[in-house]
Parts: sequence; structure tokens; C-alpha cells
Amino acid sequence: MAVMEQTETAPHISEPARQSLESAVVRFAGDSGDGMQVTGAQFTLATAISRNDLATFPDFPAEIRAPVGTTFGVSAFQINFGARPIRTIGDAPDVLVALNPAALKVNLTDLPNGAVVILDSGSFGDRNLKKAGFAVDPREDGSLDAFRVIDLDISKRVKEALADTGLSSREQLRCKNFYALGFVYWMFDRPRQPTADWLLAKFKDKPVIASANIKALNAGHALAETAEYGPLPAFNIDAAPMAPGLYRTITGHEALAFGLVDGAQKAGLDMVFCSYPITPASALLHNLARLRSFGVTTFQAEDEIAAASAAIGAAYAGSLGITSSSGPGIALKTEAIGLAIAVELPLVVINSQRAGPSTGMPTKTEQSDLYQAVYGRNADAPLVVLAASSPSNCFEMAREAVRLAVQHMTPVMLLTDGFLANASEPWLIPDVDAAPAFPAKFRTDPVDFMPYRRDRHGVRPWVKPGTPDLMHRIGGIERDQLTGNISYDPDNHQTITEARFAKIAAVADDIPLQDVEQGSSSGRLAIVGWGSTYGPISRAVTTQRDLGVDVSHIHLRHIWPLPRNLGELLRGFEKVLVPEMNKGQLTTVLRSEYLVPAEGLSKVTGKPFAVSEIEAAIDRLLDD
Amino acid sequence: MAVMEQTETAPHISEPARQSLESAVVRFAGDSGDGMQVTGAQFTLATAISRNDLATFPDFPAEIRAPVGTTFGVSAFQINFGARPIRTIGDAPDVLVALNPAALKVNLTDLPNGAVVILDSGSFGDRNLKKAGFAVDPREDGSLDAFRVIDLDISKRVKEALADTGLSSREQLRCKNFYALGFVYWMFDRPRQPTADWLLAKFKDKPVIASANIKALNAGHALAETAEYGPLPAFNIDAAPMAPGLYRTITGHEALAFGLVDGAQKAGLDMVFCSYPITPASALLHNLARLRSFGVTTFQAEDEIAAASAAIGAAYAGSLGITSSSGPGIALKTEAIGLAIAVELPLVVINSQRAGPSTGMPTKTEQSDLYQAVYGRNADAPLVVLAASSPSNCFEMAREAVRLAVQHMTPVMLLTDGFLANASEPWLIPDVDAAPAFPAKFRTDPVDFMPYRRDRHGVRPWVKPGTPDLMHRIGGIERDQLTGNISYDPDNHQTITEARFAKIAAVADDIPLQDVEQGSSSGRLAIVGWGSTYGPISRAVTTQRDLGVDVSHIHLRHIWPLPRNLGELLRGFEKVLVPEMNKGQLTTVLRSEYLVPAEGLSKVTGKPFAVSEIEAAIDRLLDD
Amino acid sequence: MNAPVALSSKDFATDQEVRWCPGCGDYAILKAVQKTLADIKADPANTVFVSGIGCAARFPYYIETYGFHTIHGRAPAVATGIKLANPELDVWVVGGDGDMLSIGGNHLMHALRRNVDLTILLFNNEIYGLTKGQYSPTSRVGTRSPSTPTGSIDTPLSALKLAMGAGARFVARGIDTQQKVLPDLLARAHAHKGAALVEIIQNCIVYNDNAFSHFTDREVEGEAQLYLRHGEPMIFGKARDRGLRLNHGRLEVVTIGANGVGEHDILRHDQTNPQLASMLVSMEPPMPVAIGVIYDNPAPSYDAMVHADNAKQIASAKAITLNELLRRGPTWQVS
Amino acid sequence: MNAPVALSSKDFATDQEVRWCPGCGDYAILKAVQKTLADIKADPANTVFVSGIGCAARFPYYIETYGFHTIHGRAPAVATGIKLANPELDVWVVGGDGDMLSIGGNHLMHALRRNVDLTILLFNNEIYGLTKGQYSPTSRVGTRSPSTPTGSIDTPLSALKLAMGAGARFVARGIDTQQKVLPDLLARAHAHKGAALVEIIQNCIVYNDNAFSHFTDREVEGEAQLYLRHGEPMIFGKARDRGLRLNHGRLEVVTIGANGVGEHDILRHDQTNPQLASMLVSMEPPMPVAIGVIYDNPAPSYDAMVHADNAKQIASAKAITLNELLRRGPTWQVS
Ligand SMILES: Cc1ncc(C[n+]2csc(CCOP(=O)(O)OP(=O)(O)O)c2C)c(N)n1
Ligand SMILES: Cc1ncc(C[n+]2csc(CCOP(=O)(O)OP(=O)(O)O)c2C)c(N)n1
Ligand code: SF4
Ligand code: SF4
Ligand SMILES: [Mg+2]
Ligand SMILES: [Mg+2]
Repeated sequence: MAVMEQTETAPHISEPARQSLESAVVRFAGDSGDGMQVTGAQFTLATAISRNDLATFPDFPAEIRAPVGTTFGVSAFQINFGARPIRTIGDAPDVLVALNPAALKVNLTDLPNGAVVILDSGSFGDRNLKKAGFAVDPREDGSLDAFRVIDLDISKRVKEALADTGLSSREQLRCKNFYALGFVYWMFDRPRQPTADWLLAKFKDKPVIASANIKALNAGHALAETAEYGPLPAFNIDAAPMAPGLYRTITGHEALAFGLVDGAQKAGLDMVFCSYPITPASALLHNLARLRSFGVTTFQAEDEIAAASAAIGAAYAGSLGITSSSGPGIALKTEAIGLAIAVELPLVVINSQRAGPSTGMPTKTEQSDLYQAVYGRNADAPLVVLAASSPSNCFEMAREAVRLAVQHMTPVMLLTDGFLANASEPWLIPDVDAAPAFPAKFRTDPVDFMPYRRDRHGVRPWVKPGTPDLMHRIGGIERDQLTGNISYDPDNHQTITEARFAKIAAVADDIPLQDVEQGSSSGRLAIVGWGSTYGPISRAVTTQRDLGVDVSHIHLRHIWPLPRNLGELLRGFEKVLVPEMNKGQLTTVLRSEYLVPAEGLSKVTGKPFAVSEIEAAIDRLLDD
Repeated sequence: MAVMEQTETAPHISEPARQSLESAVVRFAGDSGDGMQVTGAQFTLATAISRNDLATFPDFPAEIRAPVGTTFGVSAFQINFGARPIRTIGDAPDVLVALNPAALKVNLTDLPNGAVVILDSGSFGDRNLKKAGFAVDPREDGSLDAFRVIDLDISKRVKEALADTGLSSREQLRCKNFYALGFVYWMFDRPRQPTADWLLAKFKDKPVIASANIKALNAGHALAETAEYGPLPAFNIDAAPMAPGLYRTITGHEALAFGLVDGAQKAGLDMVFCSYPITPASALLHNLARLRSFGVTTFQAEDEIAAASAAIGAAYAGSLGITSSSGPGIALKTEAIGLAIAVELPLVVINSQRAGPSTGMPTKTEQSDLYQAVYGRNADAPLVVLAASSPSNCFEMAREAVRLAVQHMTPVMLLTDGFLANASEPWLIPDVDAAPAFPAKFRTDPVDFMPYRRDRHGVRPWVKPGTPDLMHRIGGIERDQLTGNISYDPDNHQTITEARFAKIAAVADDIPLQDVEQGSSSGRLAIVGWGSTYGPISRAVTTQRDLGVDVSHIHLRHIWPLPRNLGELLRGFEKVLVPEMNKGQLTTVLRSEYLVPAEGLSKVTGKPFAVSEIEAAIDRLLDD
Repeated sequence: MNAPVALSSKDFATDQEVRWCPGCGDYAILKAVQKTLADIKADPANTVFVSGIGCAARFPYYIETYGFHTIHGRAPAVATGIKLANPELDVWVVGGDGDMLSIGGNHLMHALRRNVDLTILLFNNEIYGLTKGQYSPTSRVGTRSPSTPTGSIDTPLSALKLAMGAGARFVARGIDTQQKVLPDLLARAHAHKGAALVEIIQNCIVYNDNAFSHFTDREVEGEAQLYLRHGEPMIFGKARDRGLRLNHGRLEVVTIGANGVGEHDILRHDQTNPQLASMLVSMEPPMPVAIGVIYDNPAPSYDAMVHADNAKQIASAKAITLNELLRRGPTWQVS
Repeated sequence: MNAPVALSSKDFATDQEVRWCPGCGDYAILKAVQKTLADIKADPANTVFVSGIGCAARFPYYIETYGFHTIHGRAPAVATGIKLANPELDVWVVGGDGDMLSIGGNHLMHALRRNVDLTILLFNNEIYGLTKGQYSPTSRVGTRSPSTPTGSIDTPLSALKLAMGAGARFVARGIDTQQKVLPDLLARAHAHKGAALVEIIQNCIVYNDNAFSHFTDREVEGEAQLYLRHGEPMIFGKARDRGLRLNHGRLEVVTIGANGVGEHDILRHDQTNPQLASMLVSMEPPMPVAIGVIYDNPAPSYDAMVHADNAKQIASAKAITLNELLRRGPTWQVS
């Protein structure tokens, strides 16, 4: 953990000497049934209210409901929080709460020396140890020597604490997580009240359960306070410098849903969202299905092809057609997307990337669909590609996708990934009315109407069926560049193919020039990132720059077309490093577009980059 | 037409002074019902027997059976033949046979000054002129002044010639094409016998029809011979220098079918060919459906996804699984191909490219699916990509696709296109037994069997279900790098992802180094081509080199992985030009792979490059 | 919505040259559809024809309404999206047997199951016309085609039997050449709210000529076809002397007058009876082929219900703005 | 082909930890299938389990035979390819209601139509389990799920009704918990040459618990289920006092003994009668749900016919080599 100078606070009965930290990483881990996600969410809220910046990530088991006590049934929640801006979920936990042996087992390898490990020894019976795959009890064979182990028998203690509640011992044990939470609250000096309030609200019909959990929370806190274990680690983390305003936490998929609704409203359109469930994209369908009062229609189609086709039909009829999936599902939509490109209708396609190829690892994150987005279609079929860089950035990019689709009559593919989808961070809630609207224009004037006559941006008119006197036919067979009727004329095909390219190229005039996130706009090394690698790159570059290293961070949110100034910008650097959670896909695009010797840094483990991995690469590239 | 020196042959009664040509281009054009394809095929045979080299291309109407006399109902057949090696179908016709006004209309713009135009004036009635969209008769408004028009009333003459055959005048008119053919035979001094023989064989049950057509053939020939038109253009084209051996003509799709059968036999496998009809790929399904006695099973699936899936199932069961389609259909197969990549089964995928995007122009050629082949999948999913360069080269490349798929346990995508599919050329028939076999190996030994343990080329074993004691499970979810059981282990995913890449990269050790077709292996300009641009590039480079221009021709047949020496080779040239019938797709690959400033020459009209277009580009690039 | 002035068939023809083969059954269907549009006083501006790919699917280019020629097999899905966006539009779907039963079978099935308010015309020529004559899922066993040179071996689908299996609420059959019958049939299908499937027997003169002549030829049609009218006895035959009767749950053909069978013994057509419909759709020679409306049993359409449901959401959720929504739940102020 | 030594259920279990939710109906089905394989003396080396994606589709990893876990919805197509390559293999297809009726509906339909020799097990839990509980094409109207928070509105499909519509030749229904009945049922399906579809009612304890309890619960099953036996009267009820009778072409439930109805009035099950089968598959409460083999009417399988046809080709075409083939037709010699 990043330590700041020791602060000497006079020790008094309940207030120990708290070590001041700049930031810390806590991971709650337990069985699927142990409520680790709730625990994490409550710790997040308490931490936010304590004015720390933070980032969180849930780690669900791949299986729906794995058998109790198994390693593949472990559910975890990690939070990185601090007095400084937080950009990643943290490379490794400083504090691990493990409510059973399996939770310890799967997280052991991630623990740095000196990490604090809080165990529920009550769950370390032989059966659980065996289920977790421990031959011998790790508490006895010295495999925990490198850590600071706090071996609480939470199971026993929570039962004692709740003895008089009249709850069954099974129900009592259900409160384990809040007992542990109370204990950790004390360690980090977090307020308990918000959690108590939440419990009362959540269980307002079950007051017994509510008060039992609050009791457990307080008991865990008291145990730490009375410190019968002897001096416990206690920390103090100051408020982080944050822009003033009203905040909430938000996940990428929440932000996406809100951003799409905002985009639809700014375009003045109803939304028809067509999708087929797939991990990790489904959450967007679920979120939007709850927002139908905002002019949203959600359609669960029979498959991805039908979803894309229905979204195209909706766009043809004058609504905002959106379809969403993950890599394998996007692959199935390819032909339909080609139709939207050919007939030139607006279409928003959202790809929540996951590890592949094929079914791959649905619950694990990867960035390997950039080729598919930029190049992955038959024929010369350009479209607009965007990528969100953080959970909250999903909001802006979703709105941007709608804007560009509607204004340029083109499919736009927005790339997000399994990490962004589930990660959360504090969000300075914007005033959506402050951002400019971009109302969609529908052609209604029959005079000189031609379905494919382009405006000066190369954009054709959008016509709602139902409009008098504008009846016309469009289709996927090559069409006359003005009338839209079938045409096999050789020159027409050349002209309209070039027009399709020119239209997408012209989008570059409608997007911001590429800026530099950190560092100078020329120098020895540029780290060029896209998507969810933003956090680790940003942190690594900050650290290295603080050490005086000449490195800059450039982060792309507009992947195709690329910003007009990007080539020039990249040529200003001696070296260009492109960290990607794939085998070097953006690297290919940059090399071919600008002939710059961009070098890839590839990671495909289903996990985000660690800051240290990027720092190591910077070292490697610059020590010569 | 490329003229050689005049040969002075003493004129005698039936033998006129024949102008010697190095090569000539003849186009037969008429109504769909006029039998232009048959006419062209017969002229091709007569020309081949006359020992000229040649190349042919049919130009069918887009519609199945367009109304008689309409421009979109015109069917044409072009042949380029000569005393020198012929590599293209010819930029423009030297002789046009137009059996109705529509046929003249659609071909007029292609005619160079001085071209010979043979018309059936009998078909130039007002109705036909109107149908063809002629306001006035082009024979009267001077629009044919630039050409040498031979205005025969074929309709009338053929009826006269066949008056005593007892055929109805409708039946008599059906012989128009052979009358015209006889006339053209005389102009180019071709033998009539082969055609007569063919007619007798073809109509052996209809001797009246056979003899009528022969009569028409002879009458047309006689008309020219007696030259009642005054001196007619008469040409002599010497035999071309050709390697000795037995020849036949072959189209790309015939060659593909034969090559796949040869590949299957050399691999020692039965073939299960699974496809769904689509232009221009269907012909391959049709050809193979007639070769079932060669251990070929053909399956017309319910759609392209089912076709790809069934082919994968066949491969899993130990047969040679092949699937074939065109761009839009290949797009639908993308997800299934990803499965084959993930489980590592051999699969041959053939893409007969056509003009797009979307339905595009199904009957027109294009090379725009290279992105799709090399990059067009979700996730990091490499496979092998090949491209055939000529109709006969489809044979070798089909066999090569089978070899690489089976030897390296990977999907291989072979790219051909609408031009290659239908174009034909003379083929020195190979002795298939002379080429080495590459028998597929199936694992049968249970000792230490692991489904994903790789050999030193990174290739996993192929196991036939039915093999005792080797039962195992495979699937699209990420799998353990040895056992193949489901694994979400981060390091395993990194390892196996890299193994998939290494396996494909290793294919480069199993393919020939890149050679230079023409010219030196370094210099001022390299023209890099792939696929069916071979002909025009080859001819253009020959012509320019004869003029002393320093230009080389490099033609890629292995697109992915690229030959090991290609980068080095390209760096040896000051400039690299990549002519493609797309917007610059190979150009992107070469630029990103080698950082060479390759420049694209793009043509997307649905037609092959003209030699002149490539020569012009060479001029442009070199005059500085 | 109706057009201000009454339009004639001709008003529904576009300026595009029709490019089917001379003699193709599609011409007759086009004529019948244009007549139907005039008969029902369709508003061209409010009418959309959606199709997939195939000869049949060229249809929209020839109808002077809005038209969308999409991709192979997906027309029902595209049309569903159109209705979700605007249920007021009058949406027709046109496609061939390959388009709608081979690659598009699943989309057709789910459009029928959901009961999307579409008028679906399936031109069944039992062949792939546009791709030059391969056999289709409706081709008879033994069909010789480029992809089955020695004859097809797989059992064909019955479009309407499948539709009944998918839970269709309107199922009818017509014949391209029956210009008297077809427009009424199409008008009935159009009048049905919800998914209406009409199989139109269509002759492909080039690749599958006379595939249906055994029951469509003038000489045989009287005996080989049964024209259904709701509530009326199912009688057919030139002499109207033959009819259908139920025998131990199976339909049988009987001759009126012969061994004591009278007209009263003949089963009356009940277009709302699914069991009867399932039997009628599968009748093939020697049984008469059922023509007309076989099943018509309306239920609320999917698109209508979706919009009603959305409206309920809007009504129930006490209207809040997006700004308000974003500020719901736990928030904290940084000053 | 049979294994040399008789194997037990256990021999068909793999070393892989089964990872369904505790209490999932899939466990019971796994047990029943393993027992079936032992009962029929299946040869593990000659048996292949093919699946798509879903909880159900994890099945192959738990069966000690060859197994291929493919992609969502495509298992019937992959399995068809396997049988085309090697008709000798014993191929089972396993998938859920989403896998086989939503994305994979068309492949299932065509596998049934072609009558590919496959034993197809459709685990119907009326929900998307693996993706955490969205509604499926078989979910009842009103199903609340993450994608239908206020309840689904579209009419569900009946898997077996659709199968009959597609021309299936073997159609049966079983229930996960019926360990006595299920193995026999599966053995019957396996014995059927050609495509055999078994819908297995499966409880998803996490996302759709008790979806079927109205006819599977111990207390009601007697009255709510009809177990079919070919040739026997269709009698059900704890007291075996109720049965089915045909009334004007529709099935009705009657009480034996009540107003003059005797056992002889009860209709006997005829598994070869398609009309009867179409009625039986659609029975829902208050009618009894039909369990057992509803339809079994074999016809030559597609894969068998394809191979017979290929053999005929090889026999007929007087064997020539590829070299000879290439030299057929017009050739010319250049010397
Ligand atoms: C994805 C895709 N696959 C295949 C094709 C080729 N294709 C076009 S139409 C067609 C089938 C035509 O048959 P049908 O639907 O019966 O229509 P018809 O021509 O007989 O009217 C096929 C296979 C295509 N255009 N797109
Ligand atoms: C192409 C594709 N689309 C979507 C998914 C996501 N997905 C996996 S299983 C499934 C449906 C599961 O439901 P069901 O088939 O009924 O099986 P169950 O889990 O209920 O047993 C879906 C939508 C996928 N894996 N691949
Ligand atoms: S091919 Fe057949 S269906 Fe197509 S237009 Fe010609 S006749 Fe009609
Ligand atoms: S989610 Fe449902 S179907 Fe899937 S394993 Fe759990 S209980 Fe079974
Ligand atoms: Mg058809
Ligand atoms: Mg299910």
C-alpha cells in the first residue's frame, strides 16, 4: 500500500494510532452465498462518503451457482480507494477478507508480502479445506507467513452476537459478511450509519433481519475497537481532491443505458433496442428494459441476426435502432450490418467484448474485437468505431455513438468490455440538459427528392415511411447513386463505393482532434491506449512522470475514422507503445495508417493490465 | 489489335491476303436466347486446336431470363487469343458480333476505333431498336462511323440457307449463332470440323437440328469466302509457343472442384462438402455434386451457418470438411469458423468474392473480402488465407488449402472471385499422381493421449470418434492447453492464445518463399498483386519491361501467413504499387506488416483491371 | 389511414421495368397484389413492402409504396423492427420458399409465434429461382437440380403445416394464376390483425415448370382443389359432388350421392378450428389441395401489446426526467 | 457396435466436476442418461454427444464418450455433419429451449425434416439459465425476467407441436425427476432410426423454480399427467378413472364410470397416428400433459439415404481415376 508519513495522533481509549495511507486495496472474498457483492457495495458507499476517490470490480464465479465451498464458487469484490485520484482497481489487495478456505485459496497468489489477511477460522473445517483443495491447513504449514493474518472465528462470534435475536443459526451465519464489514470499517475508520440505513430500507418488511445485520456490523466493529487481539492495523486515508458537485457510483453498463437514453432524447427519437442475451452484454438489455418510460422499446429477438435486422427495421421506420451483443454475437450480425452500411441507415451497435475466440471465457474481459469492428466485414464496408475508456466514459461515448449514427446516417460500433461493464467508479453527475441536442432531421419535402442524393457532408436524407409523396425503394443490391433503384452500372458502383468511404472519412471533421492525456505532445515515448486500458496506463504514466521519465499518454476514443491530427502527433515521438488486451490489433491499424513503428504490449489473461506491467514496459523501452 | 508485319501471301480464289496478328479479341453478343455462350465455347475450342493461347470470359445477364431484346437481357462471351502468351481477356474487342441492337448498345462504349462490327441487320427492326433504347438507328446516325461495320442480314440469310431443311422459321433463326460463327471462322481461318463433330454429338437424337446448324455454319463461312461484300478483313494468327503436352480448357470453378478432389485423395480422406447456394459460389457445389463417385458427399444446408457447422462436424468425425460461399455468406459463417479455430480442426473455406457491400452486385467480380479473411473475426483468431491467381491456378490452390488445413489442423480460407469462377484458359493437364501425397494422420494410440498436446509444429492430434480408448471432450469454451477440459485459468488463456498464433505463424515454414514473377528482385518499382489481378499486371509489366522500364511483378498466393522473405523483398524496391479490385485491403496488410509505403491502385467497377490502367499507373509512378 | 383519392391498380406500379422471366408466375401475383391494394384503398405512403432476397423478393421494386429489399431470410425480422417502431404502418412481407423456409425459417416461425401484425406472402415455387434452380426445402423428393443431379432425397416441408406448428393465427393458400380468388384472399389476410401467412403457389417456368400442374391444370383443378368458405360444407369437384368427412379423427373424401352420403354428411369448414386446420393444410393429392383461408383465429398482435405495455410504463412511472433519474439512489455532495 | 464388457452408469461419468447449481434438474437427467447408456450397452468409443451452449449444453463434459460442445444453437447442424461423415456413429444432441428453439430453431426444424439419425434431447426449463434468467420462447406469458421486468407478452412455442409441424417422425416427452420412466423413454428414442426428439421438462431451481409444479408435483401428477402406451387406452388419474375420448375431432377428458362411460369408450393410443399426435402434444392443463412416446413412425434416415445414394454413384460410374476425369471431353495435344 502506498504509505504517507506516519501521523502521531495521541492514543486514547478508542482511537488507535492510524497509519496514514495515500491509497489501499481491499478485496472481500467468500462463497457465492456469502453476499460479498453487497458487502463490497456498502464498503464502496461508506468510502465514497468518506470522500476518497475509488474504483471497484466484482469478480463473479463463472458458474451460476457453484456448489458451496468450492474454489470455482468463490465470489469476490475488490475496491481501490485513496486520497489521490484512483484510476485502477489496484494491482494487488493490501487487505483480503476470506470467509472460507476456497476464498483464501483462489486469492493467495495475488497477495503481496505484508498484506493483511482476515480469515473466518470457523469455516476452516476439514471438509471446506478439502473442497478448497488444501491438503493441509494453510494456517499451519507456514504458507501464510508472509502475511499479517487476523484469524477471527467470525462464524462463532456472529452467532454469539446474535444469540438473542431468535434467528436460526443458519440465519445468524448469513450475517457473517456484515460482521466482517464492521471489522474492516474500523480498520479504515468508515462510518457505519449509511450501511445501517441501507439495511433498514432494504429489509423494511423484515426488521429482525435488518437489526441482526446491524448488530453484526456493530459487533465486528466493536471487536476491532476493543482490540482484544492486541494492536490491529488501523489506517487513515484523507479525502481525495475531487471536483465539487453531486456524485454517485456508476458501472459501465449503467452509464451506457443512461447515455443511450440521453442520445435518443437529444436526437428527438424513440429508441428500439433489439438484443439477444449474451454475457457480458445482457446487463444493458436488462437496464434498458427498466427504462421503457423514457421512450425505450426493448426487444429480445430470437437470435443476434434477428436483433440486428429488427434494429435496422426500426431505423428504417424512423426510430433510433440499437443492437448490442458480445464478440460471437456481433460476428453473427456482420451481414446485417453490411445491409445498414449499404442502404445508409443509422444504427448503433454495441459490442461488450469478452475473451475469445469462439465462446472463450464469457465472464473474462478482453479487447480483441477491434479487428472485427474496423475490418471485419465482407466487401469495402466502412463504419464508425468508438471505444469507451472508463465506466463513466461509457455515458459520453454512448451519446456520441447516437450522435454520429444519426447525423451521418451510418452504423456506429461502440466497443466496451467485460471490465467496463461491471467496474464502477464515482461519477460527478452531469446536467444532461447542459449538453447540446442534435435533433435528427427527416426529409418531408417531395420537391427534387432523391433517396441517395447527398448533402455536402456526403449524407443522404432520412425518410420516415408514412411521409406522403416520398415513397421509394431501397435495398442491399447496389443502387443508383441518386434514385436508389437497382444499378449494375460499373461507374455507379465505383462512385457510390467512394461516396461511402468519403462519408465515413468526413466524420473525422465532426470529432475532436486527438489530445494528449498526460505529458508533452512529442518526446521519447508515447503510450497509446484505447478502451479500458485507460486506468492502468494513466496511473503508470503518472508514476513514471513523477520519477522524471519522458513519457506521454494518448488515449483513443474515436477508433475509426481516426482523429485528423493523430499521425502527426505520433510521428512526434521516438517510440510508440500500444498496450492492448489482445495480440496487437490497434497496433496494426496505427502502423498501416501512419507507417509509425508502433510496438504492441499484449496481455490476454482475461484480466486488466497491472500498473506494474505497464511501468515495466516503459522501463524496458527507455533504458537504452 | 496488336499487328505484326504484313505477310505477303499470293492471293488465290479462296485464300485472301491475311493480315498477321499477334493477338485479337473477339466478343460474341446477343440475346440470352441466342446461344452466345455455346458460340463462344466453340470458337474457343477451334482456337485452342489452332494452337493459339487464349483466355475467355462469359458475361451473363444479371437477370435469369430477361425479356427478349432488352439491354439487360444481353449475353456475351469474350475471347482473347494470340500467337503470344495470353494473360487477360483483353481490354477491348477488336471484333464484335452483335446479333441484335441491344447487344450493340451495351458493347458500343467498349469498342476502340477501327474495330470490326458484325451486325445482324435483320434484327434491327423498330421494336428491337426501341427496346435497346436507340432513338434512331445507330447505323444511320453515324454513331458507327469509327468502326468497320459488316452489316449482314443474318436472319434472312440463315433462313435462305435452311429453307429446304423443313425447319420452322423459328427453328431456322435458332441457327443464327452458327451462321455468324462460320463467318468469323473464315475471318480467323479456324477449322469447322470440331464444331461440326460437337453438333453431331450434342444433337445425336435430333439429326435435323444438327445438320441445320452445320449447314448454317458452312453457309456463314461460304458467305465470307465468296466475299460478295468485297474484301473482308481476314487474319492469320500463328501458333503460340506453349509447353508440349495434353491441354484442355478449364474454368476456375472446374479447377477448384478437381483440386479439392485431388487434395482429398492426397490426404486420404472422404470429402463432405457443405454449402448453401449463392452467386458466384454455387457452381462449385454443382460441380462437386457430379463427382460423388470420387468419395464426395455434397450437402445443401438450410443456410450458411448450418453449412459451416456441418463441415466442422464432418471434420470432427474425421472427414475433409469443406464449406463454400461468397462474401455475405462467409460473413454468416464467421462465428462457426471461430469455433473451428478454437477447437483446432481442419476446415477448408472457399470464398468466391463478389461486389459488395451487402448483396451488392452478385454477378460482378471484386476482391474486397481480404479484410474479412485476414482480420474479420471476433477475438484473436488467426487462420490461413490463400488466393488463386488464375482459373487453372485454382487447382493448385485448392489442393494447397486442403494440405495446409489437414497438416496444420486449422481452417484455411481460399479466396477466388467471380472472374476466376467463370473465366477459362487452356490448361496443360497435370499428372495428379506425380504430385506428392500428404496423408492425414489420425491418433489411435491411447498412451499419454492429450487432445491438445502439440507436436513440434504446434499441431494437436486429430482423433476420429469411434477410436477405442480415446474418448474426450472438446468445445468452444477456452480449454486446458493439454486436456481440453474447460479452463478459465488466466495463464492458460495467454499460453493457448499464443500457441494458436504460433501454429499459424509456423505455416510460413511450410510454404514456398515469395518469388518474383517478372523482373529483378529489387529496383524502382514492384507491382504486388494477389488473386485475379494476375493477368493484367503480368501483361502490363511485360509490355513495360519490353519498353525498358524497371518494374517487377510480385504475386501473392499465400496471403496469411505471408512468405518469410516478403518484407525483405519489398524493402528492395523504391516504390510498391498494389493494384486491387477493392479500396486497398492488401495494401493495409503490407503496410502494417512491413512498414513499407505501399500504395494502392483501386478499381471497384465489378470488372477486371484493363492492362492499360496498370500501365498508366506505372507511368505515373515512374515519371519523376 | 386511407388515401384521399381512390387509386387504381396501375397507381401501385413503379417506373421500374419488371425483370422476371417471361411467363413467371410472379407477374400474376404482382397484378393480384396491385389490385388488392386498390381494392382495400391502401395508402401508398403508409404501406411498406419488405422482402428478403430471391426472385420473389424483387417484389418491392415494383410496388409504388415504401419498399425495403433486405437480405436473404431476414425480412420477417426487419419487418418486426418496423412494426415495433411504428405499429401504424401497413407492413407486407414477401419472399420465396428458400428465403422464408430455408435460411429464414426461424424468423418466419418467431414472427408467427409472436403474432406480429404482418401480412406475409410466401411465394412457393419449390425451387431456388434466383440462384438458378437448386432444390429448396419444399421441393418434392426426387427433384433433379444442379445441387441434386440424381434427385433430392430429403422430405420437403409443408409451409402451412409448419406455420400451424408455430402457432400461426391466420393461414391461407392461393395460386398465382387465380386472379379471381387471389385478391380476396389477400384482402382477407390484410384485414387480419396479427401475423397472416399466405402461401402462394407460384410456377417457376424456367427451373421448375409445371411443378404444380397436377392440381393447378385447368383439366384437373376442379377435382384436385378444395376452395374453402367458413361455415360452408367442404364440397369440391366440377360436379360439386365430392366432399370431406371426418372418420375416426381423420379426413376422408366421399362422393355425395354414392352409398347414402348426402350433403348434410359433409363437414363444414370452421376456420377457427386448429385441429381441422392442421389436417386441411397437409392435404395433398389424391386428397384435394385446400385453397383459401384455412385458419383465421385472431389474437392481440405483439406490436400492439408492446406499445400498450410501453404506454402503461409511461403512465405508471410518475414521469421523471433523465436528470432526476441519474440522481436517484445513493449520492454524495463534494464541495 | 457394442462394448466388449458391460458398463455401468458410473462408467459413463467423466472426471470433471459437475457444475450445475445444487438442485438443478440437469443432475437428474444426467443420471438418467448415464443409466440409459448402460442399459442399451452403448459403446463409449462409438458414441458422440453434441451440444450447443447453455447450462443444458454443458452435458457432454460429464459423459464419458466422445463429446463436442459447439456454439449456441448449431448443435443439430454440427451433428448432421458428423452423421454425413460417419453414419455408424451413435450421435446424441443436447440443448436447452433457448439453444434449440430460439437461435437454433431452424437447425432443429431442418434436422427433423431431413430425418437425420440423431437422438435429440431438448431440456425445457422455459428460461435462459446460463445467461442468468431471461425469458425464453417457451416461457409462459407474464414471465418476469431481467429482460421482461413487467412480464413477457409473447405467446410461447410448444416444442413438440413445432416438431410435428416440421414433420418429425419421433416425438416424446419426459420429466427430469421421473427416474423410472426417463431411461426407458430415452432408450426408445435411441432405438428409433432417424431423428428422435425428446422434450425433457427440467426445473431451473434458480431462475424458474416450480415452473412445472402444476403438473409435476407429487400431489397433482396423477391427475395432471397422462402416460402413454402404444395400443393401450389413454387412461390416467390416481384412481385410473379418467381417460381421453374423441368428440367431433377434438380430444376430451371423460370420467370412467360417470354417465355411462366405460373403459371401452376410451381412445387407445396409436403412436403412428400423426393427427392424434398433433392433438396430444398440445394438451395443457386442465387437460393432462402427455408423457411418454407420443409419435413414433419411422422412415429412412437422411444420412443412410445419402450414403446409399453415394454408394450407387460409385457403383454406377464405371470407376475412373482423377487423371482420367481430367482428360475427358475436348483436349488437344501440343508437341
Ligand atoms: C446470405 C445469402 N445467402 C445466399 C444468397 C443467395 N440466394 C439469393 S436468393 C436465394 C434463394 C432463392 O430462392 P427462393 O427464396 O425460393 O426465391 P425464388 O428465387 O425462388 O423466388 C439464394 C440462395 C444470398 N443472396 N444471401
Ligand atoms: C451466439 C451466441 N449468442 C448468445 C450466447 C449466450 N447464451 C449462452 S446460453 C444461452 C441460452 C441459454 O438458455 P437455454 O438454451 O434454454 O439453456 P439453459 O441454460 O436454460 O439450460 C445464451 C443466450 C452465446 N453463447 N452465443
Ligand atoms: S427464375 Fe423462375 S421464379 Fe425466377 S423469375 Fe424466372 S421464372 Fe420466375
Ligand atoms: S441456472 Fe438453472 S438450469 Fe442452469 S444450472 Fe442453475 S438451476 Fe440448472
Ligand atoms: Mg423459390
Ligand atoms: Mg433453458
